[in-house]
Parts: sequence; C-alpha cells; structure tokens
Amino acid sequence: MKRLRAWILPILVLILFALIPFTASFYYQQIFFYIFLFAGVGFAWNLVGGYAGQLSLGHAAFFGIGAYAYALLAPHIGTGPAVLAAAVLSTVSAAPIGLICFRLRGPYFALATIAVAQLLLVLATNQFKGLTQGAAGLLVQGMVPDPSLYYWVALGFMVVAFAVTALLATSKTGYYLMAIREDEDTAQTVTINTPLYKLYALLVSALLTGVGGSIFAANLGTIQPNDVFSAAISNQVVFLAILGGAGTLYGPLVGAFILEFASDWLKNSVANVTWLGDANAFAFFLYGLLIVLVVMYMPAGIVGTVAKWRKGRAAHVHAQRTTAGV
Amino acid sequence: MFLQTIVNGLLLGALYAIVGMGLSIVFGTMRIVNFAHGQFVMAGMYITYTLFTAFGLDPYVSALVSFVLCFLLGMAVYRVAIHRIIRGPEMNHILLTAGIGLMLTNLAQMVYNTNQLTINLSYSHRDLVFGGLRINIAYLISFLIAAVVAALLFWFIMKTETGRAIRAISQNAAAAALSGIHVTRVTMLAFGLGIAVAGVAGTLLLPIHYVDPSVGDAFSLLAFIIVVLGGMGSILGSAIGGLLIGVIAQLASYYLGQSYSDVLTYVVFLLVLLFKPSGLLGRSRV
Amino acid sequence: MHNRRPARMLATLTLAGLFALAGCGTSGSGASGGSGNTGGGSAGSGDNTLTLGVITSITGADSEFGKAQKEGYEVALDEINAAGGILGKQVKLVYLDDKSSAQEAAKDVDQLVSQYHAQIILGPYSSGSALAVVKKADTYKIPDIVPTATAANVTQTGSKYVFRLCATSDDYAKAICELLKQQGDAKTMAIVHEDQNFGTSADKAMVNYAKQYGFEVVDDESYSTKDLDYKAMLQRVKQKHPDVIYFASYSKDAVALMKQAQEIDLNAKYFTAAGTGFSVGTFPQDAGPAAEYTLAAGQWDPSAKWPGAKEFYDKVHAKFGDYPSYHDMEAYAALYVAKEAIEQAGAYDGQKIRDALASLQMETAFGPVHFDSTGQNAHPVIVTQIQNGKFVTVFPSDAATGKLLPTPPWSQRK
Amino acid sequence: MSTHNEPLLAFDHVKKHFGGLFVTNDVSFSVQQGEVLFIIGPNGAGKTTIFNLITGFVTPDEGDIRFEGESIKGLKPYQIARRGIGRTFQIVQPLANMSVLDNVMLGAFAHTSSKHEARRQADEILDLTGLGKWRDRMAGSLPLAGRKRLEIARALATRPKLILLDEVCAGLTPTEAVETIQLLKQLRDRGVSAIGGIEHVMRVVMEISDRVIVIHHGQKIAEGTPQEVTSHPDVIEAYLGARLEV
Repeated sequence: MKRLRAWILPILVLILFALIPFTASFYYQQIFFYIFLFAGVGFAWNLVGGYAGQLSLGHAAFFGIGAYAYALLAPHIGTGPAVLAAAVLSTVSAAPIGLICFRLRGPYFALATIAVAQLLLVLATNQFKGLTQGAAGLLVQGMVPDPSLYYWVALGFMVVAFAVTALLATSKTGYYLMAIREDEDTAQTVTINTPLYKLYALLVSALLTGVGGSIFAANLGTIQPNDVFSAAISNQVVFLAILGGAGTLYGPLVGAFILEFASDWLKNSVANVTWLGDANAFAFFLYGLLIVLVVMYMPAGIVGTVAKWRKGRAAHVHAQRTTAGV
Repeated sequence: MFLQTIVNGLLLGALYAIVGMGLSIVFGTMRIVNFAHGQFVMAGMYITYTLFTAFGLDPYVSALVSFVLCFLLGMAVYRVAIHRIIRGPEMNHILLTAGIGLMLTNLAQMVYNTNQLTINLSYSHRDLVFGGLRINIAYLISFLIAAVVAALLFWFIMKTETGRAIRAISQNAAAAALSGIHVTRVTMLAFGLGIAVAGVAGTLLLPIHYVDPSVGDAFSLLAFIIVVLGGMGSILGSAIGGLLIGVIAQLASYYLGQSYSDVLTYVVFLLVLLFKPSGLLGRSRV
Repeated sequence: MHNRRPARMLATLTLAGLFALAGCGTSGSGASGGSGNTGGGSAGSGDNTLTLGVITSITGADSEFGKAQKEGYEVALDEINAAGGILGKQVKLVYLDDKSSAQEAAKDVDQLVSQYHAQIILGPYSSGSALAVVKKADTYKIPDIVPTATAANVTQTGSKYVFRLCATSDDYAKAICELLKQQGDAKTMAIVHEDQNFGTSADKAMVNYAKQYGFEVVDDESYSTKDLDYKAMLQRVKQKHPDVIYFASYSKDAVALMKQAQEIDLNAKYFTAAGTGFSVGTFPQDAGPAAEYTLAAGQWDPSAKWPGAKEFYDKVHAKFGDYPSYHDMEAYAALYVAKEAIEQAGAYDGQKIRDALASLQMETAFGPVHFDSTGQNAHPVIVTQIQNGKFVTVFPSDAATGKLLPTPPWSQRK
Repeated sequence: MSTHNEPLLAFDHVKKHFGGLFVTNDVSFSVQQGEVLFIIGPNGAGKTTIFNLITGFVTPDEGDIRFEGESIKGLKPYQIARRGIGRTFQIVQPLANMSVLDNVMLGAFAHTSSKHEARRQADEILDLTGLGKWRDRMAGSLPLAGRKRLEIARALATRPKLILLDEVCAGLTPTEAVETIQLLKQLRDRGVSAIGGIEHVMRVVMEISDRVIVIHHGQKIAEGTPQEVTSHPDVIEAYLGARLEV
C-alpha cells in the first residue's frame, strides 16, 4: 500500500505536464521547456550538491561540453549518436575534473569548480576558436523536425534525470552520499570509500548535465561559449536546487518551476514600471533578495522545510504516544 | 622587454593584492566565505566615481571616504544577514553572499545603469621613464598606497589589541569567547574592515579601469584566487599572491597572448590548490 | 533523508496547487495569461493601433548600443505616427530586452509571436542574438529586419526570412583593404580584436580579405573587454612592426587601446578599425589626442550625402541630448523599411511582408535599401578619419568630404 | 585468521610528531583476540592520536601497526575500517540530519547492498543497544548519551573485529555510565575485542578492562592489569597526583 501511495504524486504531475501543450500557447511551452531542462540538470546537480553536499558552482563545464559535443558531431554522425557522444564526453571530462576538485573540501571545492568552468569558457572563446567558432557562434542541427516537439524532449529528459537520481538517492549509494555530506571522516569509519562515491556521483551528474546541454543547444539553434559555459548557467542550476530544497527528491523541480515563472512574470509586469530606472535590474535585485531570504529563513528549501515541518508534527505526535508508554 | 613586463606585472600585482587583502581578513582569518567581495570593490569604485564627477574630489583623496562608507556598509551587511548564518554550514555562507552580490550588482545597475564609467585623470596615461623602463604614474601611486594599506593592515592585525582578538577568534572562537573577547562585535568589526579595504581597492582601480555593474563578479573570483594562492589568513600571503598573479598575467600576455593571462591564472590556481593546498604561506585546509 | 509518508502527501498538495496556478496561467491561447503579463496582448492589427515588436539589448554588456537603437526607433516612430502611421493606424512599439544573451532573444521571439501576434520582428542588436532570432523567425515564417549585427553567418543560415540592413564585417574588411591598396604604401598588418562575436567575425573577415589583397597578417591578437591592461599585448604587436593595425573594439577598450598605444610609443602608418568603438560619437572626446588620425570603417556619418542624414543627427541631439552613432541611424532606417514593406504588402501578414521586403527598393537617410536573395542589403561602407576631433569621410572618393591625412609618429605629435 | 602467537592488533614502536613535538613517542602494545584493553592518561596525553594512527587518519613517522598479522600503515581510513576496525569519536560526530535508523543502516551496508537487509540488521542492533525508541528521530536531536550510544551502534553495525571507543563515558551521568558499561560487557561477552580510551571514569576500566596501558606525554609509562596499574607509583605521581582510593 505504501509503495503505491508513493507513486501517486509523480503520476499526477506527469499527467498534468502531458496536458499542458494542448492548452498552452507556444510561448508557455517554451517556458516549460526551460523548466523541464533546468529541473533535469537540477536533479543531476542535486546528486553532487544536494545529497553528497559537494557544492559544485561549475556545472556549466559539463553543460557546455555536452552542448558543443552535440553541435560539432551532429552534422557528421546524426542527432542520436551525437547526444550519446555528448553524454560520454561530459562524463569522461568529469573524471579529471573530479580527481582535481575532490581533493578539496567545502569552499575550496566550490572555488576549484568555478575556476574549471571559467577556464573552459576562456578556452572555448579563444584557444579553441577554430573548433568552436568562439563567440561568432556555431549553428546547431535540430534534434527533432518540429520545434514544438522540444517540449516533449525536455520532459523526457527531466523524467529520466529524476528517475536516475531518485533511484540512486533512495538506494545504498544515496545513504552513502548523505553520510559524506554529513561528515566525510565519520563516513570513512563505516567503510565508505568517500572519494570513489563522490566521483561516482559527479560522473552520473556530468552525464545528465551533458545531455541537458545538448538539448539546450539543439533548441536554441546556435551556441556561443557565453551561452553554455557561463557562470549564469552554473548559478541558475544551484539556486533552483537550493530554493526547491537541496537533498530532497522533488526540490529541483519546484525550484525550477518557481524561478522560471518568477523571471517571466518579473520580465513582463515589472518591465514597464518606469520609475525603477532599469526595471530588469530591479527584477534581478528581487531574485538576489529571494536567495538571501531562502538561505536565512528556509535553508532546507521549500520541499525540505515542508518535510521538516511535517516530521516535526509527526515526531510530536510520536513523542506524546511514547512518553505515555515509557 | 622582459624587465618591463616584470615591472608592469608588479604594478598590476599590487592592485590585485589590495583586491585580495580585504578578503584575506574576512575569508582567511574569519572563515566567512564572502562571494560578494568583488561587488564591494565595485561599490568603492562607484563611490569614488561619484565623488570625482560631483565634487571633483581626486580619487586618492576619496580613498578615505570609500574606506569609511564601505566599513559601515560591511558592518551593516554582517549585522543584518551574515551574523545569522555564521554558525551554519559554509555552503550557506557562499549562497547568502552570492545573493548579496547579485543585489549589489543590480542596485548599481538601477542607479548608474550599465554604461562603462571611467574618470580621466591627467596622469592616468603618463609614464615616468628611467633607464629604459616606463612606469605608469597612476599604477605607481596605486602601488604605493597599496603598500601603505598593507603595512597598516599588517600592523593592525599583528600589533593591536583588536587585531589579536581577531586572530584569536580565527583560531578558536569558543576559546576566544571564554577569554573575554566579545566575539560578535569583533567579528563584525573584522568583516567591516575587510569590506573597507575592498572599497579602497575600488578607489585605486578606478583611474585605470572602467566600472560597470558586471565588474563585481570578475573581482570576486580574482580575490579568492589571490587569497588561496597566498595562503589563508596571512596579509603577507595575499600580497605575494597578488604580485605573483600580476607577474604571471603580464608574462603570459606578452609571451603567449592576452587571453593566456586568464588561462594561466586559472591553471596556476588549480595547480596550487592541488599540490600545495595550504597556499604559499598559510595553514593547510584540505 | 528519506521522505516519510506524511511529508510526501503535503508535498503533493503544494505541487498540485502550483500546477493548478500554472494551468490557469496557460489558459487559452495565452492572449492575456493569468501570470500577470502586460495586457499588451492586443492582436497585431487590432482596433486602431499597429503593435510592432522590437528586440534589443536593454541590459547586459551591449546595453549601450541597445540604448542607441532605441533612440533611433523612437525618432522614426514619432515621424511615422505624425505622418499618419502605417496602413492608417497609429504605431506602437513593444521593446523586449534580450539581456545581451541569445537564449533570452529566442524567448523574446516566442513571446512576440504568441502574445503580440507579431508578423514582423525588428532587431536584435548583436550577432549572437541575431543568429538565434533568425532561426526562430524561420520556424514561425515571419520576416526579421536585422539593423546592426555585422557577423557574416547571420545571413548564411539559409533562412528566407532574414533581411539585414547594415553592411557586414566582410564589407568593413574589404573597404579598409581597398583604401590601403589605393594608398599603396602598406605591406604588413596586425589585427587586434575583442573576443566576442563582433570581434571574432571582424577578425575572420579581415584575415580572409588581407590574404586576397596580398597584405601579410603578421600578428592576430584577441583580448577581453574585462581585461585591466593591454600594454603587454600592444608590446607584442610593436615587436612585429606592422604597417597597419586593424582594431575591432567596443568603446571603452578602443579608448584604452589608443591611449596605451601612445603610452608605449606603438607606431603604425595606419591605425584602422571596424567601426563600433572607433566610430561612436564619444570616442574623439574620450580618447582625446590619441584618437587623431584613426581610420574607422563605418555604416554612416552625419556628413553623409543621403537626404535626411543631417536632420536625423539634429533630431536625436534635440530629443536625447547625445550624439547619434550609426547604430541609431540603422534602427531609424529599419522602422522606415518595415513601414514601407507593410504598406506595400497591404496587410499585416508575415508572408506578404516578407515578399514585399524581398523585392523592396527604397531610399532612406541611411542610404539606398535593396535586399539580395540571401537578405543582405548592399549597403556602402564609408571610411572616416578623425581630424582634430571631428569625423571626416575620406573613402570612397565619391562620398569623401576631406583628404586622408598620413599618421605621424606619436613623438612628432603636439 | 591471525596466526597463533600473532596478536589481533600490534602497535609496534610507533613514533609520530607534529612539528618538533613528539605526540606519540616510541609506543608499543598489542591486543589479543577477544581482549579489552584500555588506554588511560591525562587529557592531551596522546590517546586520540593513537586512535587516529590505528584508524589511518594519521600515518606514523616510524614503527608499524599490524592488524591480523598484516601491516595497515599508510592505508586509508575506509580500507582499515573494511578490515574490521570500528571506531567512535571523542567529540561525538553523529550524522545529524539522518535518522537514528539511517545512521545504523550505514554501518550495516558494509555487508549488504539491499536496503531491507540493512534495515533488518539495523533494527536488531537498535534493540541490542536500547536505541529502538528513538528509531525515527534525527540523530542530531538525541541527548549526549543517546548520541554516544548511537556511535557505538553504528560502529557495531559494520561487524568489527576490533572496536575503538574514545572517551565513551565522558560527560555521562552516573546512571548513563552504568548503562554504557552494561552494553560494553555484552559486547565483550559476544567476543568483540575492544580498545577503550578513558580519561577519568575509572569505574569502567576496573569493571570490564582486561589490561590497561597508561600514556603520559606521548609515552607508555605503565602496562598491566587494572589493579597493578592503579597502584603503580609512576602512574599515581604522573597522572593522579594523590593516592587513588580504589
């Protein structure tokens, strides 16, 4: 009975997502495309940043590698194999990056990941200009004949990303990653090979992020280093996961949903409030404020806080029963 | 030309060092991961720009004003936001300060819009020439002021009562509290001091570099690279880290090409993180 | 940690609630969705106003040029509405900000089509965004007038719906090479370009044309506009002793490059550039004496002989107080081209407007406008030289308003 | 298994210095299979360093550490844990945001990959250690005694051959100390050999320890049965200062 109840929510959500394209305008379909895409990459990040507690601020590295791998290979080997190549290349690149960055902990790990992503951004813009066309932009072959199908591609990607990360998170690996997040030394004393599991989480995360990058490139039709290797991509993935609830199953989806709709609403209604001077900057000012407030008052994110509040209530009920019993 | 490049590197390095120095107090000693450090440098630049354009105040004079204003701004930010999460995981430090950085960047954009603002000083492009070497006057003045600030900071941290309290807190906050140090007040003071030095760095940068809302992020990463390279918590370390990066950037630009200065800076940073995680002078923190 | 059953049930409610909100947000064909977007959903050819969609960079790295474009559009809008609007309807412009990013530009096109039923798109500013907008316009089958993006590949996507008003980075390179060939005293060239799409395209074009005209490219440097200092790079150029230096820079870096070139006594027979930073109105004052004698290939200059050029210069100065660059003029001309095309098409319909644009032949204050099969307008490029603080057109000879002065070494300048 | 005369654990002339200071100065001792050894000494004598040396968090400068006859010097902590050495920490380090059950299941996962099997084993150990009533509570919300007991339970779940207990009774009330002693007795009766590190709760040592070594300034100054050691003049003078009323 409990297993069945656990699957009501995902089914309900999927049905809703399946209905949306038939009611929504293409504009909102595109908004949902970005919600699904970045929720998927958010799930991937959540493995490393949420469950394992390794705050990667450089996931754009894998996103960009996936995007360029797809863009450069699709014309030669076709879209399907190109997506596969994107997945493989971003996973392979995660090995050396992981080996370098995982020697460090906490803020130093975060700083190292930023440095890696920035390094790839500069290399793609200059040194590898011959290959990537640098900032002049690279035309990208479409993944699907009709642009409105990208909605389903992104939805599929998100479901796969959710499934993979949920499976891992609720298995032995998930327990081990959480132990690493809580205290890496203690984790080692219960036989956990912490470097190996951190790298394992990063490889899976990079694979999914790389695929996300290839879908992003195909939908946009052209890519430049600034679009796919930029800190904006890394930060967006981290903030949506934190807002939704890092280390929770559904956090990234809730975070992606709120961030995308908030920026769309802000862009439209705030845009023509003239007294603000640069209305768009005001929108991002609110975005920064939202992050500060979430970190200060709701560090577990929306889903995390709701779960904690529920557990508090459940534990309270439990305590009443047991004190009577002792 | 090699000597000229080294000299340019040292002059540029002094500016890098002062950008990193404020952070070496905040991140190095107090362990507060301030990802908005670059935005405070930007704040110093905008303060100096406003004073220069509105009152014609020479930037090297307004350094004091930006020091005081940023000091108060830093204390306010610490009191309102950072103090609440200081005990929490470092991940929250990073996210909170990144959020603050985003707020400052966009506040600047709302007030000053996105134009790249510069100030034209009579001497910002004039050189002193001696023995075949060209020393840019603006860089030279900034080099000297940076050296003075570094010395003052070193003296303050090492010799004064508050400085000793700050170092005590950085070693063991609980023990410091037990020995009568008002930890919260001193931490706030140290944070304010770090931000004030960032403001002064902004003042010294303006004669040489434009300011627009996007410069904050670049300076934040640069400051972290310098503090980590120089070693945690040591003012001297970040001075050396800054000079080192300045020389590396200039040599790379001259011998390999301008974009290689960024590439080499990141590569050196990653290598030092890998092989000498404690940085050149500081304590290990793998 | 593992969600316990009660927590999951409440998470269900929260998510379901959020989606219900989204559901209503997507109701109907999104004309005025519940998610509070502006009521600007009036169909393109509604009652008595015609809403045209403009994409430009209001924020981000290119915002300075987005501002210039907006000035041009506003001046044209006032004139057109004063003269009775388009198809007898008053025109309203909706500006969507692409935040200087291709991803946002693509989203803006979707929004223009679904919320404003746009049948024609004006903009964006940069080449990167233009590539994304052209791909989107192609899928919607509506024409896009590109006023300022110079990268060659914008009109090489094979799309039939792109119409570019301005000359390309190839035309800049060709004009500079023609001028140098005419002068006959230059052999070697160094290229110094910023590393974003404008600079990269200008570099690619010049490397190609320099080879065609027999100039040897002795050095090719790329830099970031975020760099603090260019002296080391300019020292590298100085070691190669080029006759000509070809810059592709935005405004602040153009000023810094020339001042630092003077500082390190980097001399060349010709300091040339691909417009943009070197032909922005503020360049002569900002760079001061360092700007003298610099040559810039550009799209337009107030002293150009096309009717309406001078009047436009005065109108922009009167309305906004600053000096227009060719970016303002390109936007101004783009709105007029849109007006002409819509009126020739006789209806606000994407396909008809596209066909009208394909066969369009008209005179504007920006010069003659006629698009070839790839949608490129053969816009003539003029080369201006800064002579005591003023832009003087020195090439081609038929448009010249002054003689090209040789560039003296820095030491001999007063 | 270990050869006849080779002890379960041999700590052989180990030296370790941080900077100039010798934290462990040529210390040797051994633990036989099924034996309970206690290391006592004043605070800062170097007990925790010895624990860190055995569990691989710190590598010795000189000397060797052999477990079941094989050297474990230089191995990583998780490799040593896999050979069967469990550990608790002096400053309790429960995995705070994980439930008590999850904490113990982590240990159980050392021998199974199935969640259900791990949960079953964990429940078993929770009953043994009396933590059943806090099964679903967050580890961080437990009182000190509960957290200390949880650390033992988590270590037990990995089915260690040797368990290191660092200050397991420090900070507990007398009744809590008694309960912990009962638990340790149960472990000993089940043949789990152990090394304990005690600073001042001598009752634990006297009741369950087979042998005791005394560490002072990083050196072993005495070894023997609890009774012998506590009457040893050097121990009294260095460690207790006054006659110990037993």
